[in-house]
Amino acid sequence: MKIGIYPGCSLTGSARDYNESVFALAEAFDIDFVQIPDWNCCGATAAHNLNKELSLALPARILALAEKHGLDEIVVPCAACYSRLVVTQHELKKNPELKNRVCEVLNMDYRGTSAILNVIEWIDKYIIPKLDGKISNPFSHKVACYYGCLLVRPDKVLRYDRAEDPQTMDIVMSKIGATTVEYPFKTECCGAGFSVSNTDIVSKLSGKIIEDAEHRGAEAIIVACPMCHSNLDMRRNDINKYWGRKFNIPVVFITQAIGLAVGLPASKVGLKRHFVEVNIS
Amino acid sequence: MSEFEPKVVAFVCNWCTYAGADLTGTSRIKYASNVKIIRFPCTGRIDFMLLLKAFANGADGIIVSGCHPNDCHYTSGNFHAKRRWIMFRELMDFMGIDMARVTFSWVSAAEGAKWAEVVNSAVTRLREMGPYVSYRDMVNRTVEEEVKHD
Amino acid sequence: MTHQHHNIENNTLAYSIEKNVEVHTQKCYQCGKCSAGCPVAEEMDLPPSMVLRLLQTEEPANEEKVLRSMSIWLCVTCEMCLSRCPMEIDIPSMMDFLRQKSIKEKKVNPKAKKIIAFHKSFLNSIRFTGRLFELGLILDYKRQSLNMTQDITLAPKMISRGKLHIIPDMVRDKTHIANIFKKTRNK
Amino acid sequence: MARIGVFVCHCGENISATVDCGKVAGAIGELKHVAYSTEYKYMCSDPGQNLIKEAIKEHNLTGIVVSACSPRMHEPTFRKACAEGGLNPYLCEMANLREHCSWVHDKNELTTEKAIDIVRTQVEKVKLNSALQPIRVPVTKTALVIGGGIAGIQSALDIANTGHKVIMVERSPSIGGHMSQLSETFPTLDCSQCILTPRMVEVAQHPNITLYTYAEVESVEGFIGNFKVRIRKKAKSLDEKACTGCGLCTTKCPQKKIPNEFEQGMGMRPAIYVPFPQAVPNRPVIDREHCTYYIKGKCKICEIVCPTKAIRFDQEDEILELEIGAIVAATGFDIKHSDFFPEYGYGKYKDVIDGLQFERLASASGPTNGSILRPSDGQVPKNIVFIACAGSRDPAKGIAYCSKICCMYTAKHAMLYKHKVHDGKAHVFYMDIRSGGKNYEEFVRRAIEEDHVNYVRGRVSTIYERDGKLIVKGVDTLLGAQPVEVVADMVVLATAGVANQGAEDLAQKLHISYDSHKFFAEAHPKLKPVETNTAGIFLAGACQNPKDIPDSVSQASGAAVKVAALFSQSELTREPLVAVVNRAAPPLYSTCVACGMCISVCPYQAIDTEEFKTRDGKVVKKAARINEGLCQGCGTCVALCRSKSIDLHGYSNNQVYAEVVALLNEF
Repeated sequence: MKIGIYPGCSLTGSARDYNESVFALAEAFDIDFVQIPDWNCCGATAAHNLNKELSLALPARILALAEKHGLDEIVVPCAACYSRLVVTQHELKKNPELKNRVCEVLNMDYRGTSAILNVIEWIDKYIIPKLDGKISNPFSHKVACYYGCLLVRPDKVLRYDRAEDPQTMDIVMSKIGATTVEYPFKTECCGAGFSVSNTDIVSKLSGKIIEDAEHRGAEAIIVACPMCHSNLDMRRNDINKYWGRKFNIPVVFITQAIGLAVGLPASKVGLKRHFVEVNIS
Repeated sequence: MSEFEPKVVAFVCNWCTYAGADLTGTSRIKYASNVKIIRFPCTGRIDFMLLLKAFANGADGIIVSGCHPNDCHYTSGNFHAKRRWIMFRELMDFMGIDMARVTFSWVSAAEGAKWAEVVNSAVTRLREMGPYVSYRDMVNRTVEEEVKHD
Repeated sequence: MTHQHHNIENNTLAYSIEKNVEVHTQKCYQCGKCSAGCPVAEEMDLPPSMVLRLLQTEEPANEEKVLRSMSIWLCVTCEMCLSRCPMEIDIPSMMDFLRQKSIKEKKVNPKAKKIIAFHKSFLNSIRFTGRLFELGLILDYKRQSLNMTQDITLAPKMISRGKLHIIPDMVRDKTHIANIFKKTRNK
Repeated sequence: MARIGVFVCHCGENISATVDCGKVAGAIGELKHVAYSTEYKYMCSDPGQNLIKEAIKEHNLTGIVVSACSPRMHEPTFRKACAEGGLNPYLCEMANLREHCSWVHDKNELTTEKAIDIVRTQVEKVKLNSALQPIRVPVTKTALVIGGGIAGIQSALDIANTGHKVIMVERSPSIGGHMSQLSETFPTLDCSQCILTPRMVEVAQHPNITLYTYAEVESVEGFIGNFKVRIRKKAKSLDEKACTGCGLCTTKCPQKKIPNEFEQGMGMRPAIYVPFPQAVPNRPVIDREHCTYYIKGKCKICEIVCPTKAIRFDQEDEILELEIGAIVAATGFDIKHSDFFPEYGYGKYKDVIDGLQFERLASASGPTNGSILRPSDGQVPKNIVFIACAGSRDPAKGIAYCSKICCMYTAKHAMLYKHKVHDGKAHVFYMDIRSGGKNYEEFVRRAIEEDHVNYVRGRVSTIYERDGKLIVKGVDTLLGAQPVEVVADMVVLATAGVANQGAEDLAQKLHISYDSHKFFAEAHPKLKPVETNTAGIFLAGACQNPKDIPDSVSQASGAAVKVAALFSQSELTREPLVAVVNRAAPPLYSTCVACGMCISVCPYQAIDTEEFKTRDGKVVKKAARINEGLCQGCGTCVALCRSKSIDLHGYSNNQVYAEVVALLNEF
C-alpha cells in the first residue's frame, strides 16, 4: 500500500520528533510512504499575509507534483500545511480563472484531484482498523486533546471535524487506552506564527492552554500540529517566565502516543527530543 | 444595442411561483426585464406543446416553475407535470430542441428572492447561448414548404 | 449570492475588499462575537468588529485608521471569528487583504515592523531554497529586525536535540521556485 | 366583433414611476379590437371603478383588461366593477404591471415595452374569455381548530360563541400549549396559569366545542365549506368515560423515571400520566413507549389499582371522519434545542438552559416550586447570564429572522430572577432590544433601572465550564468591543423560536404554503395575514411566525371572525374556473373517447364516465363528465387529454396559445 506523504519543512527540522513518530508508525503498520518528489514549502502564514497569489501557487506546486507522480492520496501530518493545501484546493476549485492563472505561474498542469488527509484521518483510515491485538502497552493516562486552529477551521472548507468541541482525536486516544478530559481549550489558538516575532503573545495564549489542561488533571497534552507543539513545548521556558509559574505537563504528538501504545521505544518516536521531559510511558 | 437580449417566457403556477413573483415585486427585488410571465392554475395544466409553440414564435428560452414537491395546491398537479415532462423530454430531443434553453424550478409563494435568482441566472445563460434560430427556422421552412405544396 | 450595489462608491476600501476577496463588510451588524472570541483582541488597538465598523462608514479617515492599525498585523489567522460569525464574514481573508494593502500603500504600523520582518525573512528563506531553513530564517530575521539578543539560548538547545539543521534542506528545482516568486510578485 | 376596453393604472407612482403609463395606454389603443384605452391614477378607487363602469356602457365593451397590480390582489374588485357595469365579471382580466414589472425593473424604455407586451397579451386572452356563472356550493357549518394552545383556544371559543360547532384537535394529552408552561407573562407579570386555566376549562365545557386530545389530523380532502377531515385519535389505553381522574394510577405506576416533557426534561413522570395538574382533560394516558406492560408484557399495576376499571390495554387508535367547513391552523412553535449551540455547551453543561426551562424553574408549580436553582447541584445561582438572540438573527445557523419574543421574555426572566434572588447579579447579553408593543419598552426599562439588570451590548462567543462555574466570554461593543468575561453560575439562552415539529407534514396535508423555515405562509404579508392561499383555511398564532400572547390571541380572534363570516352564508359561490368536456350533437356526442386518463389523475375524484344511450337503452357512446362541484380547476386533466376534449374555463387552450403568440410577436 503506497500513500503519498508531504512532510513539510517543520518535520525535517524543529518537528523531527513528529516526523520520526509518523514514519515509525507507518513502518509498524506496513504503510509505504512515498514522499512527494522535490516538494517545497507551503508558504505558511507569511505567504498569505503578504502575497495571496504566492500563497496559492506554492501549495499548488505540491499538489501538482503529487498528481504528476500519480499520488491520489497524500498524508499531511503538519496541520498548518494541511490547512494551506486544503484551502488552496478549495479556492482553485471555486475559481477556475484563478486556477488557470496559477497553472500559468507554475507552468504545470493542476487538476486538484489528490485527496488530502490530515494525520487523524490517516490514523482513522489506516491504523485504527489494524489496531486490534497490537496494543501491548495501553496509553492509560488522563490526557487533554489539543486540536489547535488549523485542523478544524475553517470548518466549511475543511469539512473535517466540527469546529466546536471536536471529537476525532479524543476517539483515537480512547482507543489506545487513554481517558480524555473535558477540555474547553481544544481549539483555542496557541499564538501560532508569532513564535519568533511576538513571543509574549505566544506565552500568554499557550500558557492559558497549558494551565487549563494541568488544572483539569491531565497528565499530557496531545497534539497533532508541529506549530502547536513547538509553542507548547519548545517555548515552555518563555511561558513559565511570563506566567511566573512552573508548568510541567508534557506535550505529546498523537502519533507518539500511539507508537508507545503499540510498543515502540520512546527514542524511536522522538520523545527524547522534547524540551519538556515526557516522564510517562 | 450591442448585447443580445433573449426573449424568455415563464410558465408558472398561480399558487406558488406566480405568488412568489408577486412577492419579488412587493420586496422590490430587481431582475432582468426579458422575462414575461404566463399564469396557469397549476404546472399540471401546462401542456408541453405550448413550449414548442413558444419556441416556434421566437422564444429564446423558457422557464417552467411551480410548487415544491409535496406543496402543490391541488395535491398532485406538479407530480403529474413532472411525470409527463419525462416523456415529453424525449419528444423535445427528437424535435431537436436544445434542452439547455428550458429551465425548471420550484419557487414557493414565500421565495421572492429565489424567483429573481432563477430569472437572472436563466437570462445570463441565454445571453451567452445567443438567439435560438435553428428551431424557429426549421418550423418556418416547413410551413413555407407546406404552403407551396398546397 | 450577488449583491445589489446601487450607491456604493467604488473607490472605498470596503468596495475593494468585496471585489478582491468577496467579503461584504456591510453584512456585519456589530454583534461583536468575533471580538469576543478573538484570542488577540485584548492586544489589538481595534478589535475585529471595530475594523468592520470603521470600514462600514466608508470615510477615508476611518479607512486610514484601519490600514495604519496594529490589529491587522496581530491577527493570527486562527479563523475563530469566521467559524463563529453569524453572518459568515470571512474576516481572516479580509485581514490578509488589508495587510497587503497596508504594505502597498506604505501605511504599515511602525510596531508591526518586527512581524513583517519575520514574514519577509520566511519568504526569503524559501525563495532561494524552496524549503524553510529555520536557522537561516532566524539569522535573517535578526538582521532585519535588529533583535539580536532574542532566543540566543534556544538555538543551541534545538541543535542539541537535532531540531535545527546547520545546512539547509533544499528543493532540487530551485529555478522553478524562483520563477514562481517572480511571477507572483505583488504589483 | 370584440370591443375591448383597457384601463392602465398608475397606482399612485408605484407603476408610473418606472412605466410610461400614457405610452402604454396609447400603444394599446392602436390595437385592433381595442375600442377604448385610458389611464388613471388609482383604478381601484371609486372614481376609477366608475370610469370602468361608464366605459363599459358608453363604448359597448365586450371585455376589459385592467392593467394594474397582481390579480391576486384586486381581481375580485375589478370583476365586481365589471359586473356592476353590466358585463359578465369573467370577461375581465388583469395585466400585472406592478408586481411583475414596475416594482422589479428600473425605469427605462424596455420596462415600458414589457408593460405594453403584458397588456397586449391579456387583450388577446380576454377576447377569448366566455361569460361564466359562479358555482354555488353548500357550507358545512363546523370548524376544525388544529392545536390547543392559546391561539387555538381563543379561536375555538370565539367561533363557538357565534353559535357554530367547533372541533378542536390537540396532539398532546392536554390543551394549554406553551402558555401553560410559562411562569409569569410580560409586560404585566401576571401568572400565566391563572389567566389561561379558566379558558382551558371553558373549552372543555363549551356545548359547541368537541375536544379531541392525543389526536392528530390524518388527512384533509375537499375544499372551502366542504372539507373531509380524518382524525387519528391515538389510543390513550383508557376508557375516558369510566375514568374519574382520581390519579391513583399515576402515583402507583412503578416506572417513574421518564423525562417530563412539560417540565422540559427537568422533572420526571410515570408511564401513565397527566402532563400537569391543571390539564384539560384531567385524564391520564399511557405512554406505550415507556410502559413496562407494553415493553415486557407484564405489570398492569394501574389496572389493578384503578377503582373504576378504566384502563384499556388493548385499545386501538381510532379514525374519525368529519365534515368540516373551515379550518384554523394554530399549531404553535417550538424552540431550538440541543447541539445547535456547541459554542455555548448547551446540552453538555447542565446549567446552560433554555428559556422554557427557566420558565419551569420560575413557575410556582415547577420542579423547584418556583425557586431558581441550578439543575446541576440545586444551588441558588448568584451570578446569572441571559443570552438574547441565541440562534435568532444568525444566518450561519440557518435562522436569519428575529424571533420577536426573546427580548421581552429575557427582560422578564432577569426581573423574575432579581425578584427571587435579591443579592444575585443578572447580566443580559443582547444585540438590539426590540420592545415594540404596549408597555413593552417601559417594562425593559424597569428591568434595567429598577432591578439593576446589567445589559451588555454584544454577543457571547463561547461558554465553558471550570470548577463548577460557567465562564462566559462576551464583549461590550459599547466599550469599543472590549472583551468581557463573566464567571456565572447559570446561563439562560433565549433560543430561537422555530416551526413546530411536523409543521411541514401538516401544511402538505392542508395544501397550504409554508416558508423555508416551515412557518405557514399567509395569503398576503399585509392585507391577508390570517388567510392562507387555500380558501377556507386560516392561521392563528405562532405557526405563522414567532409571536407573543397578545398577538397570537388577536390573530386567533381574527381567524374566528373569518370563519364566522364564512358560516354566515348558507351557500358559497365559487369561481366557475372549472374543467369542461366538450359536447356535440349526436351521433358524435363528444370528441372524448372515454380513455379514462383524466379520471385517474384527477386529485378530487371530480370526473366520472357518462353513458349516452339510445331510446331503447343501448349505450352508444361513453365520455368523461366533470362534477363541477368537486372540480377545483387545476387543469391537470386538460394537459393530459390526448384528444383535446377537455378544456378549462379561464385557462382554455385557445386562451393560453393566444397568450404565448401575443407575448412573443411584435405588432
